[in-house]
Amino acid sequence: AALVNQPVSARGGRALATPAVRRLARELGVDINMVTGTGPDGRVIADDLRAAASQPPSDTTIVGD
Amino acid sequence: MTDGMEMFPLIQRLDEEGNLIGDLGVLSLADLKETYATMRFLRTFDERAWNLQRQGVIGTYAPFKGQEAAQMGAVAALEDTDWLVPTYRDWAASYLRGVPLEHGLFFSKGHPSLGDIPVGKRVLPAQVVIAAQTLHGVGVAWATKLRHEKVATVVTFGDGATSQGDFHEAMNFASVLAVPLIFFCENNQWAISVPLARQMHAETIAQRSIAYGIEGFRVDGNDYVAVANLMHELSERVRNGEGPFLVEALTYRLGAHTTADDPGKYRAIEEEDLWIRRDPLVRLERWLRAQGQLSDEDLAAIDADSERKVEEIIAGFREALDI
Amino acid sequence: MTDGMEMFPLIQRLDEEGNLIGDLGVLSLADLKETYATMRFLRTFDERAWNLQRQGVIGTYAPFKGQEAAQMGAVAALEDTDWLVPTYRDWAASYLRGVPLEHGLFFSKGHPSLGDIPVGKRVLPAQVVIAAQTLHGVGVAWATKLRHEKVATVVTFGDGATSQGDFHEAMNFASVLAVPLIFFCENNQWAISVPLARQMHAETIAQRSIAYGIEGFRVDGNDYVAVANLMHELSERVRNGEGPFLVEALTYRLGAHTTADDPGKYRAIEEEDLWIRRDPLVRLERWLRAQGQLSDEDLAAIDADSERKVEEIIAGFREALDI
Amino acid sequence: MAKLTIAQALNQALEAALMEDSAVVILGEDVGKDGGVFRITDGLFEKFGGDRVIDTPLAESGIVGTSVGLAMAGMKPVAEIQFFGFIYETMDQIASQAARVRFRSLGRYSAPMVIRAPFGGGVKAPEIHSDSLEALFTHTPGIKVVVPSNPYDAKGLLLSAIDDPDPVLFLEPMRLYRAFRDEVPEEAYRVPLGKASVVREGTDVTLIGWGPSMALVLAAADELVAQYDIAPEVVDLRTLTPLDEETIVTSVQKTQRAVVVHEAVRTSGFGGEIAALIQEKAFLYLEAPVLRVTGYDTPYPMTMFEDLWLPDTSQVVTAALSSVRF
Amino acid sequence: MAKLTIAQALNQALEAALMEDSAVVILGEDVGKDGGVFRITDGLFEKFGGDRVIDTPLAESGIVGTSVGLAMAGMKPVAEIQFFGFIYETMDQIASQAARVRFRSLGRYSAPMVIRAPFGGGVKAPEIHSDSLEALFTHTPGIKVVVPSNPYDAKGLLLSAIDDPDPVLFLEPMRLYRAFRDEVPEEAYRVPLGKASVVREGTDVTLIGWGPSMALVLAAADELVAQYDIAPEVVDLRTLTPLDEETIVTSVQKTQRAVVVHEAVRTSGFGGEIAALIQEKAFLYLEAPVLRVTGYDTPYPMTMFEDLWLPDTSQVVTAALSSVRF
Ligand SMILES: Cc1ncc(C[n+]2csc(CCOP(=O)(O)OP(=O)(O)O)c2C)c(N)n1
Ligand SMILES: Cc1ncc(C[n+]2csc(CCOP(=O)(O)OP(=O)(O)O)c2C)c(N)n1
Ligand SMILES: [Mg+2]
Ligand SMILES: [Mg+2]
Ligand SMILES: [Mg+2]
Repeated sequence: AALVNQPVSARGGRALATPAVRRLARELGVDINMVTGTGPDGRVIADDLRAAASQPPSDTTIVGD
Repeated sequence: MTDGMEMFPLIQRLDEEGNLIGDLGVLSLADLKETYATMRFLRTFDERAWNLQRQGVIGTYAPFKGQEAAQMGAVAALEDTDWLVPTYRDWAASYLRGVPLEHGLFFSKGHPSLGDIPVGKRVLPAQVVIAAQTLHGVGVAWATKLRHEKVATVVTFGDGATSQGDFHEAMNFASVLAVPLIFFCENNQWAISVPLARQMHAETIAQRSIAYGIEGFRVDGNDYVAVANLMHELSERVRNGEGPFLVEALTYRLGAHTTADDPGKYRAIEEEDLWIRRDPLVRLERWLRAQGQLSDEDLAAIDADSERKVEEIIAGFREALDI
Repeated sequence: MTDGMEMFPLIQRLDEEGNLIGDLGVLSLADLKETYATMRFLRTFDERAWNLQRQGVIGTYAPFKGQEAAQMGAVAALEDTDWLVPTYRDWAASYLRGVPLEHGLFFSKGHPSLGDIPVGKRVLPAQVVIAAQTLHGVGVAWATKLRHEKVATVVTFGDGATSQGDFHEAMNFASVLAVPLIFFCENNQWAISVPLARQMHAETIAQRSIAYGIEGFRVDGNDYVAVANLMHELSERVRNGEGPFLVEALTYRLGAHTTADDPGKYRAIEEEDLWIRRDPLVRLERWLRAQGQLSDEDLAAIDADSERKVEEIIAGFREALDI
Repeated sequence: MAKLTIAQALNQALEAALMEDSAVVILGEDVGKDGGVFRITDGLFEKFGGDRVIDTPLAESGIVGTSVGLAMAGMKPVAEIQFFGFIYETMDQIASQAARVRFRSLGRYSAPMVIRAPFGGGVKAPEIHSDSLEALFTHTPGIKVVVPSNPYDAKGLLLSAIDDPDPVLFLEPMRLYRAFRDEVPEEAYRVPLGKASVVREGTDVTLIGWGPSMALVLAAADELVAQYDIAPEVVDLRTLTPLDEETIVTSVQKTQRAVVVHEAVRTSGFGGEIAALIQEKAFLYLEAPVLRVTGYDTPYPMTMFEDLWLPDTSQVVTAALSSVRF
Repeated sequence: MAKLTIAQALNQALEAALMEDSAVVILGEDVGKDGGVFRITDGLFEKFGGDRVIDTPLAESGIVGTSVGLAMAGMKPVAEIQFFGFIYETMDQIASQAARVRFRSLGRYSAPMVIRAPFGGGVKAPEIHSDSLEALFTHTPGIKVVVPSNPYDAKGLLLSAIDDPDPVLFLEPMRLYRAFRDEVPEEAYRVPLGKASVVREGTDVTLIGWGPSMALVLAAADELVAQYDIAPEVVDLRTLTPLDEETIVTSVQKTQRAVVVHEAVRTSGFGGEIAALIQEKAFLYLEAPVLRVTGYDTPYPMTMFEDLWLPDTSQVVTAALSSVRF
């Protein structure tokens, strides 16, 4: 099971994103709900994911696999 | 096998030479003078509409030329409280029931006002789906019966319509429910390119009444005197609860099916000629002239009046549509 | 208005007392002995199917009890190359054309094998949609005509079916196209709870033939001798290009509409009693006895044989379905 | 309050309508003396007589077509089509006629009529009797499509349908006619058309159904809660057209996942419309594709095999799980 | 190669079919002497006679129902319904009869028949004549739905439809009958059913249409390239059922965006099915919701206003832009 810390995205824990971006999040191993969106209306966009992925993982987040 | 022609002899009162067979019945000479003027006006309108289409002013138009007596006779006996349930070629009949003739032009123009029946007039909008309105006629008549109103309903349709399942279901429902309805078939002998003999094997449409245990009648549809008298009798009878009835009015579509159609492809010029001689207008004119009731001057006056009224209608139509 | 009863007098050859009116026609005494045995077997099957439903072995079953003579007569004259286009109650007719009686049980069980007509048998699967098959009958007959085959097609349907638009369209197409088809109506006088008098206003179904300019016949449908002879004559005539024809076989549904139905809600016991006396089986039995051709022992043998055959069918059915 | 089946609730609604308004008439095959093959009109012929409750000849186009005429002339016909599968016979009179009366006449005429039909499978009926054809009518502008799934809604929706000034197709899940009872008020209350009902609130996935499929949806919801600790939100559409888009979209924005369930064959079923709508209106919220649990793309099978063909609770559970685990 | 209109290509196909197989017959209203109201059967009555090219009485259920009988008895009827709007009259004979023959008889019988019907708007025809009702039949298992959009496909698809051992509904875009010409081989070639055609390759958005809507889709594609530097991929479905899912899904996986265009009213149109399918099968590829450009949810208007009602090129361009810019 995945252990997740408090989400930080625009709307109470669940990201706004297109399905294609959600796929990228999976590919990058990023929890999309932990990413702050910078797209229209706070939407998570691909660049947000890439930025998040290039950051060292926070010690409170473990993405299960 | 039954001989439909024998069982349902053609009812005629004014033959194609303009001779009266018997008397005028419920009609008067004055009625017929007025009828003639109206018929001439309707003919003028119909021919003018045809030309408007040829000039590109309106779209597909379905002319009623040749069927004026049938349509006028169909509604001749109706009161204000009676209903008419018409098909798409019945501009003449609808006009006499209070629907402006412009509606025929609206139809050809694809303008929604076509359906805007004047308030208080008991007419349904023109039906495009062949025979669908026959069932509506049954329903309307049934409603009046359920409310104990003493009114008659007339539903009109073509010969081709009698092939549809809905026609059969309507005849059957009407007869089982004994509704105050007259089924009025304008048998103009063609359904677009299909002649009656390929439409049905029976000799007459009137004999279809037998299948429903109701009375049927075959009347010369180009003889206004005959049609109007028959409809007077039958509408009175349906108001008294004796309906339904089936009337076959034998007539002919003198023009094309619509302005999109070329009858030259499928019917013989000799047949058309035969029916030009049976024109409902001509026999009325002959008779009125023979009675000394129609002079060349009268005719010129009627024509001038018709032209004027038609011009008015077209002007109003053009104004309404801004064309 | 036309008196349908007068125009189409009931054709009868063996009355309900078992008296022969005239002669056997194309049938022989041997034929009738065999017919009687078959009819008794069919009756046994039908009653047994009813009981199977009551025991919960099968689902909704539509019994043909009382209509055996009509169904057997309908197909009595058919050759191997002729076609039968049946409705959902015609297990007896279909059986005689080569469809196993099990199919009636498959139907009630909702088993697809119901539609699996044996190869080489010219029968269509039982039709559920009222009157839809009348048009298929026209198409089948038309196909045989287009290929210049000398075959007859029989399409069967109930009295209620004559109210449907498709029936009308079928009669009209058939007559216009002059196809080799016999419309065979099993007028059992009820369409579920609706009696014929509320189904139509005409006195007879036969008179509907007039609407299509074809010949119609009204025959005692509980009189096998009359039905079989009529069908011999007519199928020969259609093979010779004289069709189509309409046959009204006057009969009665002795049982319920289906096992889901309770006729007690809508029809009088007196009427049922009247028709129990007109049972097609009884009159054949009376006549055969009167001819000295049916003893109590014969009857016992027929019954035993019927029982055995029905048991076999049910065993096969249970095996096929593993129940 | 009395506990009634759907069948009884419908019977009450029809009785109330006949009492309230003399323009209401009931017509159809076997609706009179017999009280209808499902007994929905039971007793009404006896109470109101043959002028109000009419056995017609066996012709569906005739039933609907005369109803159109009755309605245009001021009556309020409630027509019964014995089984929904026979609705095909009436398509012209419904779609080209009833549904267009107001439009065709610029509002001069209207067709206040109801067409009732039992539908759906699971009762071992013969061929053609069990088909779910609602999508043919959700594609027909001018007619409303209403589908109750329980006794309370059945009564209230039917009364609203009869009140409606335009034609309403009222589809009755025959498998549920006598499947269970609910409390149904005695009086002639209305349930508004065009409003879906959120019958269970939840956060993890939205389950959408109508009529007969609600039985599966509700059972699946119970199972998801009990066995998988998943909190489904359950929406009963009740009216298919006009559709309550807001309730659907709001729910999916919350749960981010949706499963639509219907018995009709999959391709071009109303589930496709719902899925299309959700992906359009709640696109950025979706965590998983909208899934459909439906009948197969074959004719409705012979009933010996209908249980294999019909969608069942386990399929709904599976779809909800794949949605949640997507 | 001769340049032919769709009307001429269809006429050639029918002539070839009548020549190839004596089981083929053509029937319908005015198809004989008159050559059909759109002249698609022109000259065939004269060439093949009244036993092969038959004017029927005016009854659509009759036309289709007798065709079912003809087909079950070994003929290959090609029935014409004068305008698609009148197909309602035939729904039972199509959906409950033709489409179920093989299923009902466990393959003992089949119904190799074609029902041709002109459809779509834009020709100023009276009420009911212009309706696009293909979605009623994509929801009908057992019948194939084929819709050509150009002369080449028209001829090849019609010949394949006539070859098919099961019923095929063949819809002809009447606005395109004589709108343009294309090269059409003389011989009786076939275009396979069930295969969509990628008529233009692109990378930015997939535009999906069929029949009459292809005219808009192609014009919109030109505009997108010329004015917006967008490279649309254009898919002409050609056959709606069985649907070529693979071509659609592959294309959308590449472009990640899709717009579906049809004339039929929006709710429950076939566009909903396509959108539902794409979001299900290509969910994780989608960069934007699948958009639909369709007719409005009203009856087809009186023709004075049909141009306002019908979807047009600019709506397709706008939808494609909102998809790309989403
Ligand atoms: C159900 C239906 N099928 C086909 C048509 C196309 N159509 C329009 S008029 C017509 C012929 C009608 O013939 P008839 O009933 O004799 O009327 P007429 O045109 O002669 O007045 C046909 C086939 C239609 N409008 N409706
Ligand atoms: C089109 C259609 N409508 C309704 C039904 C339901 N139904 C089944 S049998 C039946 C009565 C049929 O009466 P009839 O034609 O006289 O045949 P019978 O049952 O008496 O043999 C009805 C209404 C149906 N099967 N098909
Ligand atoms: Mg005519
Ligand atoms: Mg019909
Ligand atoms: Mg019966």
